[in-house]
Amino acid sequence: MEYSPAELMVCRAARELVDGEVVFVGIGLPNLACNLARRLHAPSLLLLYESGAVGAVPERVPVSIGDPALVTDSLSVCSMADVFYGYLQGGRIDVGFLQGAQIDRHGNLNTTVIGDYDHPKVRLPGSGGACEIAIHAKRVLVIAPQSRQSFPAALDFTTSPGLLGGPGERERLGFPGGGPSIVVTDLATYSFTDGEMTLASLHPGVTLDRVRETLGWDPRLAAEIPETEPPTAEELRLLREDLDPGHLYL
Amino acid sequence: MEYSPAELMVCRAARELVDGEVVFVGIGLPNLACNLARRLHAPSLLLLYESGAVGAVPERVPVSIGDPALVTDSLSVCSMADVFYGYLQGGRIDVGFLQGAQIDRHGNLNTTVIGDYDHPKVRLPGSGGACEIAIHAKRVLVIAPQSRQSFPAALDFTTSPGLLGGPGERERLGFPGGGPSIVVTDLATYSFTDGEMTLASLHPGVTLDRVRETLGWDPRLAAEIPETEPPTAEELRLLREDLDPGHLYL
Amino acid sequence: MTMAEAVSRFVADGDTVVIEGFTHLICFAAGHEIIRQERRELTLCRLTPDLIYDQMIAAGCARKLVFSWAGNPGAGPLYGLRRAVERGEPAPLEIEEYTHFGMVARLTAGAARLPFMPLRTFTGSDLPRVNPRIRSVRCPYTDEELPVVPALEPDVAIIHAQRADAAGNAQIWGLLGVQKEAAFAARRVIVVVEEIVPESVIRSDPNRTLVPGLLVSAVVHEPWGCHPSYAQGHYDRDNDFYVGWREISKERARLEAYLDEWVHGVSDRAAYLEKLGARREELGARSRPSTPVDYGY
Amino acid sequence: MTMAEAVSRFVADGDTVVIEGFTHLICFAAGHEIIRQERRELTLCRLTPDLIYDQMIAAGCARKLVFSWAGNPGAGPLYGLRRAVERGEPAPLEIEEYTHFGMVARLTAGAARLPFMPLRTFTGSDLPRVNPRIRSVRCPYTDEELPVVPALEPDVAIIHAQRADAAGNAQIWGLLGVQKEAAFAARRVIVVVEEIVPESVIRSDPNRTLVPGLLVSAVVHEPWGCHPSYAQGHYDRDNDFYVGWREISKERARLEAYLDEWVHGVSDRAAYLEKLGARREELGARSRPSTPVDYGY
Repeated sequence: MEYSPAELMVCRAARELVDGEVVFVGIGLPNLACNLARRLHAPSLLLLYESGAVGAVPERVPVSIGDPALVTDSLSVCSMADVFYGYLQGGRIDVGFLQGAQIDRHGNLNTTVIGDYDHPKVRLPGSGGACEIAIHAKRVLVIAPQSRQSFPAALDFTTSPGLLGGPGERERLGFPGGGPSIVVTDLATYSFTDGEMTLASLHPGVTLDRVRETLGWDPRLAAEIPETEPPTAEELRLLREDLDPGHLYL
Repeated sequence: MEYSPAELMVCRAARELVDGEVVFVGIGLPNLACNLARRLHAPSLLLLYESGAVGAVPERVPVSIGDPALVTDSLSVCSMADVFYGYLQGGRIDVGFLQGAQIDRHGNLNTTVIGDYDHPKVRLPGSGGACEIAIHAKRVLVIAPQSRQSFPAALDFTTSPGLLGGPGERERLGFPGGGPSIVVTDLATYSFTDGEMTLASLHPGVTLDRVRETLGWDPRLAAEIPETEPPTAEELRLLREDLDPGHLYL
Repeated sequence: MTMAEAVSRFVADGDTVVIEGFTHLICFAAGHEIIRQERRELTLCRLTPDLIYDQMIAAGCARKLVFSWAGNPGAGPLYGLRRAVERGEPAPLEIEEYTHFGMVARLTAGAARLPFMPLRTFTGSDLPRVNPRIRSVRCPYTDEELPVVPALEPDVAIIHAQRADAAGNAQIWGLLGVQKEAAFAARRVIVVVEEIVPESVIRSDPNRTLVPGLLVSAVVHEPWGCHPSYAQGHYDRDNDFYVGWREISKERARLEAYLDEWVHGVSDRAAYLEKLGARREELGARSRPSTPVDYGY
Repeated sequence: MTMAEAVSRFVADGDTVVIEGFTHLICFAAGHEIIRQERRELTLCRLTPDLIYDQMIAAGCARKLVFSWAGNPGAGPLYGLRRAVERGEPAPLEIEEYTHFGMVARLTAGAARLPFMPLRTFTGSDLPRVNPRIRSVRCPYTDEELPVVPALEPDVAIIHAQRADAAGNAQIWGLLGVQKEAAFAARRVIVVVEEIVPESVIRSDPNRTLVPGLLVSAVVHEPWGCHPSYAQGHYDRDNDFYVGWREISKERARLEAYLDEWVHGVSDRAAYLEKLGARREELGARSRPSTPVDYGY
């Protein structure tokens, strides 16, 4: 069965989620991954949106993190002070999803500026809740399309800390969360060893050379690099028929 | 018309309240004074109870500060964090009422212990919200029966600051509220001049000697000391028929 | 889960325990079960110890009390507590004392997993002199010294609510006290409710959910679990009992006789209610429904 | 009070202004009136500047922006804002940038009249390097350094709510954002509502009151005042408009043409709605009422 890179990314990310976990969900692919996991192996996954909707069961694809469909029939809708002080800093979040305009080999993320902060080439949206998700979620899943621009050797600006300079740094700074555990791109997946992104699987049809050409550094390789398991027919059916029938994100 | 000392105290305190003010109300005589003022010259007085009821309109005499009658038909019922952070520290309270087992000449209050803190003769309830009301309310009305025990030369323990050692001390410590503006006892009323309780009026039938015998220090006297205006027939009717028909407090 | 099972599994000797509720929703059912199971060496925390901690202290459950106002609201002192503090009966009781604002701030810090919270109180009071846990920090913007209190993170919080679903998503209305803060601050949460409702009822008004199920270790269905405290919309406060407590608690022997009869002498809350009898009819609430709101889009 | 009168009386040139609402209840009606009345040199604060601040910045109302996430949610950049930051068009825009948590903490501090709030974020980020207002304090219990942000106390907060009484006691449901904190933090509060209801409706559900009337300077009745944002239970978000904003805002001339037509070209919100026409029927909410609760005793 044919599938798009975005579909593969969503399915791969969904498999990272464990039933019963509490997930801090973003809009777009993370939202699809969470709702896909909920339909399959993780029916008790609890979705918490930055906007304050806890245990949301959206009846339509949410277009924004504050979509009214995330409110109707939620288990709880709380203030943003509760979201950040109570849930996130309170240590209640198992998994956070992050994206980045730039990502470095340690999983640090830039969503603030390209170029100099005071004279930016491109002004990006900024942190939103990303910096605190990066610090507090027990683990962070990163989803991003891969290119030399988006995976440079050095970030123009660190918005949200990943593993910082390498192993032990988060612990030294007393971060409650563990940081990034996996990076899923349109070409490959990466785990982290010795604080550095490590190629863990190649998506079907993707070569190691292609991966090297689209990263700003020569990547560390896992001992074995299997092919990423492609989406199943059931996963694709759910995504296309139920979760994003209007192809808003896929 | 005959009246009791408690009735006089309530009526005298009620006259201190200005229409439209926001009052942090306690149970007992302060509650009666506020509701009496609301029925007469201050219909827009807004009553806020420590328990979180804002704009309460109790249909019965509340027996406790958390009486359910304070909740039903309130304008707002909020958490205690909102009461203390938002309303009190937020500077929204015009008037607070305080009582004390011991009160000194500067209007400092003890509701903690008689005797030594670690080996108390009598263990009293403690501060509750009194200390923060004393610091934050724009002005504080003190109601207490008068005796040598309750108005000593020196407190056994300062629970809630009045004017501390005297003029300028609150300002020096950066207190947002102005402190006690009046003390109403069963014998007299006192205003504050140069940071000290000053006999301002004597209740009908009370002599200056009697006041001196029931204070732990020789009181400062106002230039003129009129008789306290007694309760009107209308005030007494409201108190007896509507506000405390069961004589819970009067 | 039964109250007996919840207390047995989630309240241990030596724990720091919060049974909260400001006048409203004080879970006497839980306090009585803790007495029956003879928990010892507890650190009891509450803004207002109220009759429930007076009983638990008199029963010998407590080693320490953390509080801000220790009286019988509107009806005199708590004699059980006073005997413990003044005379060490039945056992010495260590106390750690704040103001209401201080206790609210301690739980606010605990709920947010912050080590402290700043607040403007205590200045000019003797409380910081007798409680070295009240400290200060210097503001890096205004350079002023601000009082701070340390976080309170109880081992277990017991939160009574009007309704919850089976997973413990609990909705509370009326006085909210520090129920939310206590639940978020605690390591374990026991939710006790007047009514277990279908999840769809909770989901029909998500803003009303004060304690989310993800915090909750146990859900106990215990109607009238607050008597002599009250539950808005269910039953009134038993003010006569509160006023009468003065006489019951004044003498140690009489208080102990009360515990023998009404706590040890009943096996559970159902037996207590049966013993309470017709009093329940007098306390039942008249209906005052809220105007619904609309969550559609 | 009309919106024109409220803005005229309570929003002045040079003010620090908060029009809050996280996706939900963003009061475009107020933003448009501020543009029409040509307020200048405003410091605009919001977690998410959203289209409303993009428009106000493009219209030349702002001197400075304080924010945490500046994008068109789910639909690209805010080009008006980007032109101001990247090229100084129509005027240079100073920015002061936090994270969402940082902005929430700033308003929490402001609401409590605390000079700062501690919070665990920023560490390891470059944000403190470019924003010297992010500082730290040492915890007097754990000795750790904790980041702090300064209080934000706006001159005026504009809060949209579903319903309020004539005195401005405002009830909000659905996403709550930082509406309560912004109202308590501000010196003046304009409450804008879908519906003015009798005081008895507010009093029938007092826990729902998020902004008490005692904070409120003006109450404006402005149905559909949030479009293209939304009001739960009243109308849906106009997602097509948000998506379409990308094309409108991309060129300065086209954005200005939009303002000419839809802001300057209409006298008030009623005229805007008339111009909006049939779109309102598509966005109207289906009913999903809450299960009532009982406040009796």
